[in-house]
Amino acid sequence: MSLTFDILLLLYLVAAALVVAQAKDLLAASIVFSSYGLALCLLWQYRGAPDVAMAEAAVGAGITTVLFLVAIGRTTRREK
Amino acid sequence: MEVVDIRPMLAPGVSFACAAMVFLFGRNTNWRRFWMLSAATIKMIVVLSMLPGSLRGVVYTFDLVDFTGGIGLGFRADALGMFFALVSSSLWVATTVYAIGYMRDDEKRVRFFGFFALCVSTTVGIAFAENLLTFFLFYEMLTICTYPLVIHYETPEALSAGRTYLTYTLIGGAFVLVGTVMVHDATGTLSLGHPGILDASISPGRLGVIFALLIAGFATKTALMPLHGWLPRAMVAPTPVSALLHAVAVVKAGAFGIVRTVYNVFGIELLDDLGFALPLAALAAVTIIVASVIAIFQEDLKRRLAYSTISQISYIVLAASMLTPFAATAAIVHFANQALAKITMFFVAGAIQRTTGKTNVHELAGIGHQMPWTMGAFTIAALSFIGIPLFAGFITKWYISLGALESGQWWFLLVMITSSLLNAAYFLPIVHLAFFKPARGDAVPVKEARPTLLIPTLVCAAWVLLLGTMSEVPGMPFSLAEAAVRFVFRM
Amino acid sequence: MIVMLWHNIDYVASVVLFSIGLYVVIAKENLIKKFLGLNIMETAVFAFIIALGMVEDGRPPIMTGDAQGPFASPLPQTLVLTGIVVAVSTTALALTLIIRIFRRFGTIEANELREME
Amino acid sequence: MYAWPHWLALVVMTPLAGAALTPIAALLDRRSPPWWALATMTFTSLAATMLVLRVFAEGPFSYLPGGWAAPYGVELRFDEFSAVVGVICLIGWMAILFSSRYTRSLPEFASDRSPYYYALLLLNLGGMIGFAVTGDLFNLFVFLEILSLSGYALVAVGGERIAEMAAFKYLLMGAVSSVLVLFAIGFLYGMTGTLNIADVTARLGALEGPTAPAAVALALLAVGFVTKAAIFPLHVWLPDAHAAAPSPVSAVLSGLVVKLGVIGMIRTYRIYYGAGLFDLTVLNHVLMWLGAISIVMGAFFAIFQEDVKLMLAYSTISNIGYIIMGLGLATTYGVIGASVHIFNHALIKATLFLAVGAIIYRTGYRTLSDLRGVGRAMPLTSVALSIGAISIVGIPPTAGFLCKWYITLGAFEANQPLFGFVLVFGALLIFVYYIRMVNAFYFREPIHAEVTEAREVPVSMLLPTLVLASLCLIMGVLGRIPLTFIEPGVVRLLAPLGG
Repeated sequence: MSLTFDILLLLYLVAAALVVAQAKDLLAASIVFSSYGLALCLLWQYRGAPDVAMAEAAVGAGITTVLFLVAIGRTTRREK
Repeated sequence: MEVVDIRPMLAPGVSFACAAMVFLFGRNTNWRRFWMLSAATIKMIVVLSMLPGSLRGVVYTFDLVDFTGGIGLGFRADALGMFFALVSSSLWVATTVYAIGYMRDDEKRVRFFGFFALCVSTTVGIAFAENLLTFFLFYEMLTICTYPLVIHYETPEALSAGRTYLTYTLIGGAFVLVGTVMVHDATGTLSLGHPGILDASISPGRLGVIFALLIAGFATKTALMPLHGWLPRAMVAPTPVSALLHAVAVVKAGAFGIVRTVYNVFGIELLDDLGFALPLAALAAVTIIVASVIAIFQEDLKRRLAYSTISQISYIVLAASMLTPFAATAAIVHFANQALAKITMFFVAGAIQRTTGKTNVHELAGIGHQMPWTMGAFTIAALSFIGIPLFAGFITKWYISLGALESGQWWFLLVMITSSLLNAAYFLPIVHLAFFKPARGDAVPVKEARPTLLIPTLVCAAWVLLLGTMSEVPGMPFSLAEAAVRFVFRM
Repeated sequence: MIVMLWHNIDYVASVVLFSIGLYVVIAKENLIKKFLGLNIMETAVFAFIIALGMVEDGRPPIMTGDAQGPFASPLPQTLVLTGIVVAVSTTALALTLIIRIFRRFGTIEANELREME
Repeated sequence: MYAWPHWLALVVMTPLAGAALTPIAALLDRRSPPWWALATMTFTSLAATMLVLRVFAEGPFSYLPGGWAAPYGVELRFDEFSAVVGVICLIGWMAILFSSRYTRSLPEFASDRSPYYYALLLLNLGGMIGFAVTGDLFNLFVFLEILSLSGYALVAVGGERIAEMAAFKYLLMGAVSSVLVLFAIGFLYGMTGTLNIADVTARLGALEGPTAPAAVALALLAVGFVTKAAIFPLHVWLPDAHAAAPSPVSAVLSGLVVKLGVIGMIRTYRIYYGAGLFDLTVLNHVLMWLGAISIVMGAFFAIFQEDVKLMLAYSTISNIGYIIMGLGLATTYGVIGASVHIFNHALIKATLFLAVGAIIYRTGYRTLSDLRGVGRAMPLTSVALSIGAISIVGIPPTAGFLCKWYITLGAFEANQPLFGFVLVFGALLIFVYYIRMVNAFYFREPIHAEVTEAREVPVSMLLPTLVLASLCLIMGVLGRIPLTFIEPGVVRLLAPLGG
């Protein structure tokens, strides 16, 4: 696992987190958050924690995102 | 000789139970009176039953509960406590009778009499407290129980006076509590059964803080200047409550706290070495003079009496802080002398108000012809305060003067003389007005107060005379005071 | 200093992510946004703990007959697994509450809700 | 006697299993959940009694479920502070009994929610018990989350208008503090390679190299647990949450759940005092000041509350301030007083919330002015309330007195007389607002017909209130027992300080 790849992945995580923080559209924020979860999952796979990576993929990126989508659907999409 | 006996606890306990009964059955007039009078008389009987033993030098103790390591609740009837308990419980009987007459038609009688009965049981609790914690507990309960009495009429003025009263006394109580904790921290005990539990091994700075805290805490209730602000305002309360505040319980409890602090917490020798007593004496002397001067200018009779109380109660503090046996005797007997004379005066003021509706001094012209017995009692009390021989107040002043000579502080004598003159200046005009000035308008026929008001007044006035003339008779409370002094000075 | 940071790049990233998450939780008014932020905080902590358990060229700590070390430490991984489950339940509960708040008050902006109280 | 430690596993597992089975019990009989929950807690209490008796007789002991050696396996450890389990069982039992009638009066509490209510309550209690007895940081976190999550849900369960907002606020701050604790656990793991508290302590003590990460972990733990304990200025979630929850839940939350934050602080201290890595004077001073500010601010806000439950909630902040200050004083007296106040305040606050709950149940009002004169209509409940009030002020001979006395003594022992003053004046402020309450309840004329016509509540609500109130008195008179009980634990905790 090359260091470059590590750095790219981590940079992506930070960038995704910033997008989640600043996006006014909650739907977009949730989707970016989902991709953030998948990137984390990838990272942990390389860190020798495949079981945690799987859990994160299923629960963190999957279920959590679905929950957010449902909540946004029932409330409002725009952040004021 | 110490004897384990339940009576020191029984005395406050019984009247607690009776007070509860007043709350429960108070709606029925007869039951209420029954429980009121039982509370007062049973307690007096319990206290009196210990008197013979006490005169023989027996100390009754009873430890209720010991939580841990010197913290507990206990009762102890030593000579000093017995003296205070005797004064307050016997006066209580008189006050109860008077209050029943005075509050006959009041709407909130149940609450009034319930708390009234509670007050005196807490006072006896203070008198018999074995340690500072028990003392503090009853001391705070007294504050709480008197609050509903002060605000009894629930007018805005009364409510505000009540708030002032609570603010002063609760903050004072907090000082006492901090002081108590510091005493425990320093010595590991809180017992009041010794002539001084603190000793010189504790740093003087710390002792100074403890002394300041305890004295400041007790002085708020004693209404020592400059902490007297609540007392004149609390005059909005009904007259029996004023009697309670000024003579029987509240200010007395504060003064008793100071006496306990000086004699039982610090002890004579330690305080003498430290020299803390002199500032206290000076403060008391200033209070005596200044309060008297203010009293002269009060037009309202009850307010004039209030300032007179501030002045008179400070005699106890002054005498206690002189640290000599004669002065100590004066401090203790003054509990009785001040209480009897002052309660007489308040009874008179209340009787006048109830019978004629007059509250101002200048309205009293000629009232001596209308209510001769009542005003006669007032005259006796006034002469006692001025310090005329044969009246109770003379004893106090005599012993304080002896104490002043004993300690070599000649200026105390000056204070005594000045205060006597000032006392004369604010009491004698009233007597003069009452007897030697014609009543304005038509001549009024003799119309005394109703018996329930008059009889307690006369009884108290008679006691003022008795204490003044027969104090040396064996078996009179005077010998109790002497026993207390012997204990304190380890004689 | 730079070298030290370089060697601990995972930790640095975790702390950065954690701060971003904390910022969102504190500064954003939208309740859903707050919870996105909280999730970022949580994942940052997970990443941190996983990085702790990392052994240079370690294998997954899965026991098979002929497995040979070095293994990544199993303990932090179980901790993180639990954490993930907890995080998702917290989120579920929070979002339920948010939906109910929206139904009652018609808004999920914290500042507007404060005014309504 | 090796059967003893199994009780330790049982005391944790029983409520959790009971919670899982509650919905099934509800399927069999719709009205069974409260009784099922009561049965579960009865059994748990039995186990807890055994454990407390044992720790009293023999001192702390541990249990290793699964038989793994300490550093790898899970360790349950029962020491003097774990005895809070006894109080948890007691108050939990009373709260469940109280709930059986009370929940029927809640406005939006449909009967089909009942199984979930009891399941959550059992989960909450089980989480607290687990938190109190766990010997490793992993389970510490797990149980912390169980009790917090169920706590958030319980606040919302009554369904009043304000409850959801309150629950959300509580959830947000609670979740953040949990993450902080997890972060700190990660740090500690990274430095020591173990999660067992005893091992962490030992290895941290032998640590070579920079100590900064340990300090960061300490700061994170302190902030996390202080938030859970609702110390000023991190208390903002508490008043609304405790006031909006149904009264029996308030009793559990205010009496117990916030205390677990304090227990967490004690566990943290155990690690750091034991490791002796660095001087904790700074942290102690911070805690003392925060405690002092909490005492004063909590009491001050309480004075101006009209809503009785809000008043009680603020008074909790004030009293937790006492406990935290006692811990911060780090003297034997101070810490003993603080530890015992954990137990006693739980009893007192539960009494107060149950009594107020009973009054709200009968009258439907909850502000002081609406409840005027209720003391005469509901004498027994009001007596319980008054006993609770004088206990919380700390008037002897009630439960609140001795611990406050000890904390104050601790302040003088630590040469911090200023804090002694704060403690006493805090008690004075508390006194003032309880006087307000008693005054309104007894000495004012009622203004609502509901208040004059109110009767005593049914036995299932009256009994828990009165039992707890009498315990407030008994614990006061027998105050020596908890003090001597906790003392060895405190001495062991403070031993590394050389005191």
